Amino acid sequence: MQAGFAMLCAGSIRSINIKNIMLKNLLDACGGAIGYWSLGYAFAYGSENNSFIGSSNFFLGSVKDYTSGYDLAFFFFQWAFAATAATIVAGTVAERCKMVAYFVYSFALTAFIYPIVTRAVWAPQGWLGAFRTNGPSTTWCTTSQQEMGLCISGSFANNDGFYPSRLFGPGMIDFAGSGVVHLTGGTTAIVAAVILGPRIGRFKDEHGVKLISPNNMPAHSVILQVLGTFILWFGWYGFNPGSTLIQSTASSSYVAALAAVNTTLSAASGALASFALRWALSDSGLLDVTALTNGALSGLVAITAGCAVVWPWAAVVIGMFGGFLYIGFSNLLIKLRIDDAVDAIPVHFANGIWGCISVGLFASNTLVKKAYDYPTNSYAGWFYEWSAGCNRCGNGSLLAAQLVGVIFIIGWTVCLMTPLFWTLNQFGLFRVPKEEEQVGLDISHHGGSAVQLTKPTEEALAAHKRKSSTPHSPIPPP
Amino acid sequence: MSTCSVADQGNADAAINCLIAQQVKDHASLDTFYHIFAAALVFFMQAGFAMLCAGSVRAKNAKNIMLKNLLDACGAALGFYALGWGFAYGGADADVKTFIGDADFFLHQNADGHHAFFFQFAFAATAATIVAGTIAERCSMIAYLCYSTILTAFTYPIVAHAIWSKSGFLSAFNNDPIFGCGVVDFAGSGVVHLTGGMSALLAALVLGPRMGRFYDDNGEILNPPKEMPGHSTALQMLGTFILWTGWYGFNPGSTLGISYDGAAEVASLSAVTTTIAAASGCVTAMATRYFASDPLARQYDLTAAMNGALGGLVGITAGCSVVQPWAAVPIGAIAGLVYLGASNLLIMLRIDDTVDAVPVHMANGIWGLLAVGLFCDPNLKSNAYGSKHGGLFYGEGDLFGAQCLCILFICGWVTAIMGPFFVMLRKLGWFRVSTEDELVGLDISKHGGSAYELAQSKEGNKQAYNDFIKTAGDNTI
Amino acid sequence: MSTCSVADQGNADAAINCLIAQQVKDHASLDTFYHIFAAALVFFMQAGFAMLCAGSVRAKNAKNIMLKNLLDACGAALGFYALGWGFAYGGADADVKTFIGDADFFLHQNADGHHAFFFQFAFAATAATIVAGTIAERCSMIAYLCYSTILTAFTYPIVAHAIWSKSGFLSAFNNDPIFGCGVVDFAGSGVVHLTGGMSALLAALVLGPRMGRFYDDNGEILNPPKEMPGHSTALQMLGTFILWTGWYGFNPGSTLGISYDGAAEVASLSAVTTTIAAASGCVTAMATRYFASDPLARQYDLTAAMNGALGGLVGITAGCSVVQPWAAVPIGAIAGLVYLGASNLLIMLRIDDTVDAVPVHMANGIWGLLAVGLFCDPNLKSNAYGSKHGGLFYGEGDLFGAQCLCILFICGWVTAIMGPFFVMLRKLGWFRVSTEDELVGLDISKHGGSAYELAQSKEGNKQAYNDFIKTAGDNTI
Repeated sequence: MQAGFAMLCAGSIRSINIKNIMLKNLLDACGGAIGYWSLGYAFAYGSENNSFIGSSNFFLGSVKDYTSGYDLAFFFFQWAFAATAATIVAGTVAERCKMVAYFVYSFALTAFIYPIVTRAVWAPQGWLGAFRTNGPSTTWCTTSQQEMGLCISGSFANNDGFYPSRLFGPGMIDFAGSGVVHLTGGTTAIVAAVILGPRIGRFKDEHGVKLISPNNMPAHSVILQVLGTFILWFGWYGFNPGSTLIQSTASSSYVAALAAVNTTLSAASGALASFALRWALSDSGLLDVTALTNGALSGLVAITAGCAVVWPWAAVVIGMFGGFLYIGFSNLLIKLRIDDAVDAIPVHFANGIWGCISVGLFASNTLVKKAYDYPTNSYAGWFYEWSAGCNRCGNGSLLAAQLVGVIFIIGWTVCLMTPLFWTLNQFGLFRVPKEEEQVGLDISHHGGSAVQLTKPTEEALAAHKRKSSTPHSPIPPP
Repeated sequence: MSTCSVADQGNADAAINCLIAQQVKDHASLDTFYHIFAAALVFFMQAGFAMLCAGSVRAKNAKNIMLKNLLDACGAALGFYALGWGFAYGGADADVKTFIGDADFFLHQNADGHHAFFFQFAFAATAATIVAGTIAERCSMIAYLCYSTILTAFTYPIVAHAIWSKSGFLSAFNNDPIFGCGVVDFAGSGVVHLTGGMSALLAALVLGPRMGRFYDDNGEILNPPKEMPGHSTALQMLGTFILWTGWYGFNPGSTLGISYDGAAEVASLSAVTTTIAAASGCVTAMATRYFASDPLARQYDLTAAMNGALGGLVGITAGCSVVQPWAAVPIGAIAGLVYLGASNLLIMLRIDDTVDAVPVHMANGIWGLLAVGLFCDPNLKSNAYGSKHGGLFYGEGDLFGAQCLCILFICGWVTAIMGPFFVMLRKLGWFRVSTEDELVGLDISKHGGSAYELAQSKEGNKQAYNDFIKTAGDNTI
Repeated sequence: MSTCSVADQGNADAAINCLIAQQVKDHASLDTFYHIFAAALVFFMQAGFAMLCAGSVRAKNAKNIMLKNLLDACGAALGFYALGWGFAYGGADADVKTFIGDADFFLHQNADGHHAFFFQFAFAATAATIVAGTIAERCSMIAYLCYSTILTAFTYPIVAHAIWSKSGFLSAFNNDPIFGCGVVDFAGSGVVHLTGGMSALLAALVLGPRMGRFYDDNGEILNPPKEMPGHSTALQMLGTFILWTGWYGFNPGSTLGISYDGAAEVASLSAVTTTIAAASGCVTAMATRYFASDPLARQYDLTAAMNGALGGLVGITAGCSVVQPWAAVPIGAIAGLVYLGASNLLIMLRIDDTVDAVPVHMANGIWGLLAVGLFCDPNLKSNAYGSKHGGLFYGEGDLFGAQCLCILFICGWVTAIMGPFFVMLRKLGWFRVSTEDELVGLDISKHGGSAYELAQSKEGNKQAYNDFIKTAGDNTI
């Protein structure tokens, strides 16, 4: 997927900054590997019984004997996710962010901020997630809450396999990371975009006067965008079905297959929905490729949280709404004059939120049981509770857990990223000087333009023609 | 994960039965994994087709073709989910023969077969996308949407049902297969490529050539026809390699599992024959084109090499699991020649195929089916299909007959459905973009601008550059 | 699928034996699947090399280099199928030592090992393709075809035989390995990359630099040499990422199976060390280049970053399964420095390497083999190879000796075969294209036109555009 992001970003920006954006993409894969290996993995999955942060296995230190390779494979898989979260931001701040700021932020993200989110949602010790198994099993509900079905008391729950310490009973379900990966990355992107400000000439003209209609800065290669989209879509089949983590029980293979189907359907409906909406909204019947590619990505992000716990029909609905949401949020950003070079915020931030919430609405109790081994007739999405499809669903408890998760992720990321970016900005380390921005970062930082289409010289053509001039020579005229 | 133990189960027999049950589950898991892996690779072929098409069209239509490629993946997903899967595989039963499936629409009853749906969807999307290249640069978007929905939701599923469903009347999986052997189309030379290629041919016939390709402005025949080379060979090459890689999901993946007896051998053999046929096709097509070119200015033709490799891949798709590795060499080599011949034939007939999809997919789809009837090794067929039938070269004719029947059926069925449909589109005036749009290029007329924005304002940029040079001395970081 | 049960088999013992037999088959299935999966990823590296090379050459030679990339995949498939596989792995026997395999040509006897062939073919194709980049923009097609056939059909198989076959005289899989430990080249820093890189160096030496690179028109030495930057950084970056992805088939896949005891751990460790080494190589190379550049105009050099990552990947390839994750950091970091050093050295020696393949593959191939001799952890070697031997840092010297011997053997063997061969090609005048062809670019002289057709006829287009604007009011869809 790194290749996908690199191509998508490269295709979406102006041709004067291609080298720069691609270098950033390569570097965050590298920085992510080192940051996550040295610190991040330990913070996220260290074995202590601390629900907020782990503190062991730095530098993979405790897997020396390799009696089980699963640890290492797990690290490898998690690294790929961390790098994805980091790379989301690259597109948004493209064409104007300094390299050093990029280093600092991507290390901070993979080494600390992202791991804390992962621990909360995905680690067995985490306080937020559905995997929590070894937290304190105290009964923290009041009797009246129990009667209302908002939570389940300890003794009753343990017999039935419930884990009362999970948040509101079900815990937050984020199967492959709409929240953990995309919302974290998307929130970082929005903070960065606000502090960094728009590109020169995007919303204001040379004299600082607001432009009535913002200046479009068109993508330099739609082909690279589409290539990037297809590679990302392909990579998502590792992202979503792969998140079953162990492909060896009958239900996990079922879950993986379902995840693959839902991923496909949601991407397709997201793409068509946003494409159709953009077409309907435009005066001239514009058939916009970017709406189609970003719509597909929106559908993918939106289904990421719920791919294992919703039925295919719900995937179509989720994707479609994701596509609409993308168009709406993209227009909103322009209204607010927040400049997002590749529309990463509508795709990852808005649909990250939607993905988390959609689980709270559409999750089926049957599938939650299969994917998370909850007891039969347990928690389900709000629509299922509403239709009384299960007899002990927790009155919106899953939806509530999802909302808490969304708020936590946004809050945590904003709280840490804002001071970081603000400090960078104060010290002048965040944004490149005006001259460099206007000339393009490829010339100012990377020794020349990324594309060199110089033709052979006239003399060379003439010499060649002399040599091979024959009656039927297929040489085109110079 | 296993919880079987003598202590838990009480006695040894019970533990053994528990282990056996676990093993069955393990097989299901492994097969599902294999399906997902193969389907993801096949899906990746969409990226390959997109790059190949993008590189093969002129720069002014690049956005348009990319849009079509992405749209048909989306359309195929929804169409195949809603109807196609049900028509193709719904209610399959090896004891009866039906023309069309009639159950499991919207994946309604499909509690355990999501992986199979996912794999088949990737195939349906491939069939749909083949046409995009042929009619590039002149087909309207609305016609494209209509056609790709019809193809994935109805035309293709009927073909898949006939040949791959247990209830299909040509199927080798039926209990009473046709001619006693049924049709051998392992990974879909016929089902996928011939169906897609035949549709492409019909579309090209009805749609007519691009302006200026065979006729000049006054309608006079151009001799020779005007070449309209693609705008980026790098993208074509990337597409070719992605397709080749994806084919390792397409062919070996068509064992539909890896755990049952013999599946692993069949899958390995498929991978090897696939490789060899592609290589032979590439070398043959390039060498033939080289020696056929003007002796004074011999040209190594990249397009021939790439399409030769793809032709070889299409040609081996039907037989990859039932022919010996040596047979992959002639199959691939002839596929390369078939591609060249068909490509020249199309030009002679003045049928305009922008990316040569008809020679690659249709002509070689036919050749692939025939090749099985010639080269099929009875022992290998027994491994892959459970019953022995050989090709003509092994002295048996039944299979060859079944393959010919299959070709006739696919061509006939696709023509019967898609032919009138395309003619109708044309009568309605929906099929082709306006002359002005075509000349200026679809990117500008339909998509708000060119696919590339390489030309910066020269003046502005020069000014910015000079400013930059002036201040560059003070720069750090 | 399983047919074992206590009832069917009559008694518990029979049922257990049946289960065990089934389990063996299951393992074979799983391993086959793993092979196919890894080989498909490795094959995908062909696309990576094609894109990297295409982006690194000047636009006027893009078609040429990509055709070479496609052809060597095809040549490798046919050459390795016909001869190479037999020379490398035919008739392997751990009790004897032979110099060359002598069985199983044309996959003759290879009834059950098709997956192994498929995997090894992908490796051979990689070795062949390394050279394409170095000699780009000036090597003739015929020379390229000859050389890539020789390399995959003979030179490379002998190296693979020596180090990876059970009968190889350097092999760690022989029952009486050299120095008691044999050479540890897990996934081929030596076998694949050093072989390819050494061939590239020899070819570059014999072929000479591109015109105008080190000497001006009058044969005077240029100082500094003329930079000939690649024409598309986007393609280079795409290639780099595809290669990195493919490496996850290359390194973890070299366990050659996932079901046997310890294979899963070894494969996981390989994936982790691969990642860390690539990242370290990239960061080190870029940072060093940055701090070595003119302080007033510091440049972040993309090429250094990309080749640093590739250098790190090559460097870890030999030892990915036998070093601790921490050791991957110095291995990768030093690989980044080795790349920079070798690249500068080549320029000083006026050896022209278009895509820096020699520093990346040859220099780091050597470093990869040496690194195993330094950092090899005895316990991890025991996991991967079944016997304990440590590197110098663990106080043992045998392995280091074996690694040095291996380097000498590969360099010597490749030089002995390829050196005279290249000199002969040069004497025959077949090696290099004519001066005119080189100057005008090979795309126009050999391939009928440029790889890109972005410039439309301005006049015609403007006319069409005006027409379009006039009628645009009437447009629908």
